[in-house]
Amino acid sequence: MRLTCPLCGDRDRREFYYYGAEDYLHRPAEGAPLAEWDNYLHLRDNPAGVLRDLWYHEAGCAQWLLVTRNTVTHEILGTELVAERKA
Amino acid sequence: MPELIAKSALEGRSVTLGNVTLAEVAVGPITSLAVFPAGGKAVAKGLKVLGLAMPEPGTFAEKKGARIVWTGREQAFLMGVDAPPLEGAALTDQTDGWAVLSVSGAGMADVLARWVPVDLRLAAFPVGRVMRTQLNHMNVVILRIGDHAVEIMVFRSMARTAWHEIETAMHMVAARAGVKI
Amino acid sequence: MRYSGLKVITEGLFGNKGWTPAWRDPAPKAEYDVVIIGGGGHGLATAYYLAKNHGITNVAVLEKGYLGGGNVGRNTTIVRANYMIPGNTEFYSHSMKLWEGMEADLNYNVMHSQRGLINLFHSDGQRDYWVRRGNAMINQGDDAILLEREGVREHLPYLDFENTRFPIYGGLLHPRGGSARHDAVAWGYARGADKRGVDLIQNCEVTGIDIENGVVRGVQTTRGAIRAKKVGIIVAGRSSQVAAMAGMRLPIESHILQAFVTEGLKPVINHVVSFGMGHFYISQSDKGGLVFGGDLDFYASYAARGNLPMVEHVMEAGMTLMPMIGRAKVLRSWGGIMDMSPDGSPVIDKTHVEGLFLDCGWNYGGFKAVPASGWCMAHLMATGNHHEVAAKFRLDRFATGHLLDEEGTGSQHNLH
Amino acid sequence: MRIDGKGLIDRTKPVRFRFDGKDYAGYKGDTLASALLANDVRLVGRSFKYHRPRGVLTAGSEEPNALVEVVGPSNQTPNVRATMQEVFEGLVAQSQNRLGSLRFDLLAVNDYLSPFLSAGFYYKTFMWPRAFWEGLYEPIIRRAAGLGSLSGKHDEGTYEKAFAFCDVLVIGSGPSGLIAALTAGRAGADVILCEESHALGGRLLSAGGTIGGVPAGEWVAQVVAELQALPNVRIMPRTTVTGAYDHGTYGALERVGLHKPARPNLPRECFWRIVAKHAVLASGALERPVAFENNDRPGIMMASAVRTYLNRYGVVPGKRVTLFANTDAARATARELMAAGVTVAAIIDPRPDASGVEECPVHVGAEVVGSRGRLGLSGIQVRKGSEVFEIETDCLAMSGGWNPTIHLTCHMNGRPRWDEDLAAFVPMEGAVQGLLAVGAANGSMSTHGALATGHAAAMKAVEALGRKVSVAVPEAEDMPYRLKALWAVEGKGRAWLDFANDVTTKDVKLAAQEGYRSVEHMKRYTTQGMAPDQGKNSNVAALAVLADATGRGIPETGVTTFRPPYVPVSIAAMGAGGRGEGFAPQRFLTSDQASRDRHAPMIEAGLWYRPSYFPKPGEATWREACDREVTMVRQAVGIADVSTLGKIDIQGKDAGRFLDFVYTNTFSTLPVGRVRYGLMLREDGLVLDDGTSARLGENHYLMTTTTAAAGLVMRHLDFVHQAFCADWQVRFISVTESWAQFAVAGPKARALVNSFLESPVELPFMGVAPVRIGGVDGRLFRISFSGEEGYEIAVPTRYGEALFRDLVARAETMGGGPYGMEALNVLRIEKGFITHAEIHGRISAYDIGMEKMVSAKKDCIGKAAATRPGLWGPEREQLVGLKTHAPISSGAHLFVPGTEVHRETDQGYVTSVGWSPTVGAWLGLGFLKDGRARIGEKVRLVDHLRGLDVICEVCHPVFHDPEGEKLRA
Repeated sequence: MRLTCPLCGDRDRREFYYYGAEDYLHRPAEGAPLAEWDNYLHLRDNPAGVLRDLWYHEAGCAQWLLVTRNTVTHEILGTELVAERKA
Repeated sequence: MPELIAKSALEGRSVTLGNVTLAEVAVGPITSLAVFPAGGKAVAKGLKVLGLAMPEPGTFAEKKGARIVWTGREQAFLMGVDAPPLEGAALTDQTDGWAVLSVSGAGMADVLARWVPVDLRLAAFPVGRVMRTQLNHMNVVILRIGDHAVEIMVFRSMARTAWHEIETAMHMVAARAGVKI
Repeated sequence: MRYSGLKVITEGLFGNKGWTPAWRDPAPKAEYDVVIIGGGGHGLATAYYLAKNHGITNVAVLEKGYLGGGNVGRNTTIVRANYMIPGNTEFYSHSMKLWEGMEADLNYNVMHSQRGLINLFHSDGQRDYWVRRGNAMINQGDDAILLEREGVREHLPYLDFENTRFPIYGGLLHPRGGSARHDAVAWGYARGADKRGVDLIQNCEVTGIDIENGVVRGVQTTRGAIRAKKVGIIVAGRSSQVAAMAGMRLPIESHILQAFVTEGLKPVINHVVSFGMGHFYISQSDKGGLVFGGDLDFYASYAARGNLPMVEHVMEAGMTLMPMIGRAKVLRSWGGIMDMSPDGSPVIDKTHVEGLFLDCGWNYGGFKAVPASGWCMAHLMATGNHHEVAAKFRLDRFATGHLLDEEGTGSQHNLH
Repeated sequence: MRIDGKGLIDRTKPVRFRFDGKDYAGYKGDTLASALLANDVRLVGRSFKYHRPRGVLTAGSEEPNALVEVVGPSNQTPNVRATMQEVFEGLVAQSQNRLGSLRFDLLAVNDYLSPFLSAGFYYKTFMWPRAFWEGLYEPIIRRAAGLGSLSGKHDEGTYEKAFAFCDVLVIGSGPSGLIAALTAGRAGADVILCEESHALGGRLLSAGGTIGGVPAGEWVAQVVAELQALPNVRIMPRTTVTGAYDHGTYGALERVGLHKPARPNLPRECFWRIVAKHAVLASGALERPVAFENNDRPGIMMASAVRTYLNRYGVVPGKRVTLFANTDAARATARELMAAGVTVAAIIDPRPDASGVEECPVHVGAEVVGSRGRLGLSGIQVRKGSEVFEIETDCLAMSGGWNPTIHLTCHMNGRPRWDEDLAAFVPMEGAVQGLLAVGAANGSMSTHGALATGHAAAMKAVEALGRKVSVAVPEAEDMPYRLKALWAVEGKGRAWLDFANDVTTKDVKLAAQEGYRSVEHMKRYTTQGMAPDQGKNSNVAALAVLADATGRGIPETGVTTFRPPYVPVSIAAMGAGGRGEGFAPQRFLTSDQASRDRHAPMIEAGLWYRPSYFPKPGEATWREACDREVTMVRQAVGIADVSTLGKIDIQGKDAGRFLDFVYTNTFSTLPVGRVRYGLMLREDGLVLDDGTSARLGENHYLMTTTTAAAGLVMRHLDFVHQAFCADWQVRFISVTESWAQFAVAGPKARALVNSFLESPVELPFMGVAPVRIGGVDGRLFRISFSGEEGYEIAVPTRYGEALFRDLVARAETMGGGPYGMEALNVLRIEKGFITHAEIHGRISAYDIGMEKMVSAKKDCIGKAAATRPGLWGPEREQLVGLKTHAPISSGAHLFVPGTEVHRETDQGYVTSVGWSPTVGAWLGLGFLKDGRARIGEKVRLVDHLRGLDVICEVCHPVFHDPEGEKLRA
């Protein structure tokens, strides 16, 4: 499996650490009810299909990537830097 | 008053096997420049005295013994010279954090292909390019300094392992050279 | 038909003509008391115990592929009861007891073999952890023996005690741990359930769950609508998709776990051995293949196949721990889809929909749990009450913080 | 028997080798199989279950029968395909899976018991009495099962792994592969051409014919010469592509040194990870056997294998050969044998409309229905219409048609397509992104078809790469491929499908009869296709038999999944580099040699090596050294290397704000020159790590992490920064490796420190200051992990060793010295300081009594989730100290004295213990339900594993200097 790091280019999966779905980017505001935190930390759509998820280029540039990919075919549809993400 | 003797990680050793040479090299001071948001202009100004600029991702540049190496998003290592006074960036001394190994010779790419999971063909990784990647299970910075030469920066504490891995690969590549297909 | 050695001989003498199908191939009825979605190990065991323990036999198991085609047929077959945290210990202890009576109960030889499991440790800190765990096992009534380095050497002389990167300090021996023939477990439960009247319906995919006013009414399938008073979702890696049909978002992320088997070899490994520095566990099957595995591929996936980095990591771990296996050749690798939960422990619970039940979150420890999971899920579906050994497997425990985190790795799904 | 004038072996280079203790001669270029056949050795193995005599079936890696052990000077390799093992001078091989000799295998009794050993018999018996399974039945089954043997000795062989990258990967070097490589190579693309065999040419080496008007062998030589001359083409012989993985990654196994005597540093095998933009699958096709009664005797072989042995090795496996085949192509084998002067007794062709004209008897519309010969074929029974007759023969060449070698196209879950004309599965196009199957692998069976499709696929790749080339497709044979599907001949006896696992047509039918009708059920119930050949020779036929038995067509019956690897790969090859210390990098402290000089046992701490203790003459146990070192620190001064702690340099106007966000407590208010203890949570509210952070300047902090969590914390900080506050004015970088840092602890610490500073400093407790030591800039922290007055002194790493030696020497003049991990651990337990033994991932701030450190004034990572009700209250186990006078242990559990010991009464557990020479008691830290409310009570500590049962006093966790007077002195 290979991922294209926006900074480093095409790299082997072994250079990356995987965190989980992009849900982790949508941190509830301070004081949000616990149900929102449950949603944030635990509950997942877990699609069999297109998923946006978080990968860390640990052996490379130490950037977190937001990857759009298909969990059934493993097709990679796009990668962007978390720090410079659009949405 | 103690007398503090400086020691490099591998005490400058070197070895040649077949057509590949492995050596620990001294590269002088290393300073990390991490540009703050909106700090780019000030950094550019500060680097101008050295005739250098922040490098594009995956590249390095050299000028009069000073080398500036891209190492990450909005980050570079200034090597070989002390950092000039600089606004707009966090400067952190990294001199002691790294051991630098030079691997050179016609079989260099064959040796590194035993451990490095990236495309080292000259067209994909030409002279003047740098990458952060792995050497077996160690994180490294690799600079392409010649068609058949690289410098590999590895965490100092792991220098012995890095040396061992590369030397082992050199032995295996050399043993193969005697193999007829 | 009752299986026995005598039966094998008499059938053999008459050309094996008399063997009858292990289960029927019924068409789905319009209505059942209970519909189980998922014909894997847990689903089949649930159906079996609904019939056997609770007399509920008007049951259908709906399987979109073939029976036992999920993780029960693609795992490393390890059976153990070596948990540490209350909530888990009693459950796996119960499961072990069911394993120990399984062959007699099912009249099917699942080749459960208590050859002993040794979990190795490689530092003082790891020893302390395993001692805590071993004591928890004994407090639960199960067995554990602490082996120091020389004790490990007596059991496993072929390990690399001299050269390895992380020296072997010792191990925790769980004598009742072992392995079983995975397919046979699914088939044994299937045959037992079928015999008691359960309809096992293969090639029948559930496409919708019918809910009226918060009460489950049945399911839609590729073979038509089926009404049901109660529905159990027991679909492991597919839990999120099926639960979504009932409007639920689960605390589950699906991941790939690979496993490996070598060509057949004469016996060399008699235990189940688990490495403590990096995931690697191995045993030898009765056919002679070394069966081993490691960690997840670590990225969410439904592909049921893996990639090389984890393959290589597992092999490297094998080589540092027991280099005598170097010349064994890997014959086949495969991947299963694991329903990873945020604390590494499962869910056996009711849902917000009346009559709809959920059994999921087995991470990659579902095989050994098959009997107790079936037992407890059947209990819950039949009585409406949580079985005492599965009382803590609640769906809301992540929200409330009543966690069962054996590994202490936190809420990140893939770290368990 | 060797035939003069045939074959590609080098007859000038004879080679001696040994099989089952007997010496034989072969030639360079022989495989073990060809050399044994040349020596008329037909019996080479025993089957898996019935221990039937078996001979060579094929000439390739798909061989199911001729599996042997190759015995080297130091170790042996089981399950080696004799058809792939090249002979070399001194090769020693032996047969396997036998009890007694190969000719008189005692386990052959199983063959007579076969009626009782039908598919799945073991699921139905051996259940009573229960203890007999593990005690009796299973050991017998295990001993009988298995194939070859591992020696049980460490594999000391050399193995390697490597990466390669290319534009076009060509898999296979038959006609389609060669033309594909030539096309892409001439276009200037970077090409890797992998060939499983040692010689390039594929089927062209085994067959005659012409290409472009020249003999096929000559064409191969020309193309290979051109490819070798192209700098952009890398030819990899002896390399099998074993797996297709995501995004153009392929696994490949190269047999580097297996065809010659072992040589130092020469790898036996290399496992390649090849990344290709495009791939051409030119893997050819595998000929399939026909199931008939007793079709497994030595001497019954694949027709193509007989042809290969003749043309490539100059060997005929018999004196009177017969052919049983359902295609025209297979006839070539018979014709070439006759041309070489070998007697062909008959051709049996089941197709009623096949040609009856050959230079030997032809039985059209006939079938082979049986065979005889105990250890080797001596005759066959042929049925034509209602007539059955015998033919004497010692070699039957059979062919049931061909199966395209599509395995790699299925490795990513691609399902193959059934082709009715070929009666075979062909690849689904696009099953593996970037890979095109060509030639026979894609069902183009003629040489012309192979060349044309190989060329076309390469052209596609060339165009996609933006290159141009013109290569003409040479003329070649373009015979249509006609066959009548024939899977199994009707008959009563046992007809083998899976030779390797002893699965017969009866087994498959029995599976169907018993309801195991899904192809996966049939496979798993009968073990069909699960042997070393993974069903390469038998899966399709077994499927056809199952389809027939269940009244379905083959496409509806489905197909089992091909999974990697294509051929078995040794664990040592895929695990190359992992042996011994290679499994993980080793990290060494600058003080490493100095510690070893003092005979300190070095222990692993994560990847680091740290000294356990520093033994003195006369000390018999580690405890004596540890007690001495603890007392030394408490009474004088001790030195410890603490460089392994993670160090992160954090700068910027928002640095304080950032720390406030990642720590529970506040750092933005920390004065410059001061240090503060910080607690870090995971977002789920449980403790991630702890450590101190120092404020070095207005916008400059230095964070320390524990050794264990250094990498974890860095990743966490990167995430928090990049995900939530990328626009803040903060930057950070690890400086763990940049500084060597030493703890100086004890009542004499200050005197020692001031003895080497250029100008002595007076630091308050939790202070930090820049210092100069011997002309070097360093940092001095006044912090303590021992409870004594303590300093940590940091210098650039290059000076670490010198400073450590100097500090130890100074300490020794003051009654002190170095101390190791054991003493460090006792010191911190005495002081109630926690480590990851306590903060083990299930622990909240509340559990360790630090809930007040979670600032109410600000948000921080983990703050919200930490408020979940399950993480609070008297049911939680809380950190306490334990004290007693008998030895205690970590991992023990805690109970109320006088109560029964079981899960329900469990009150907690112990995380750290040590004998405290300071307190004069055994001390422990542990977690106890509602522990803070129970201080002063007694608990019963039980460690079943070590046989301990001790009453302890529950204490506040800080035993030593609870007021902190020594720290602040």
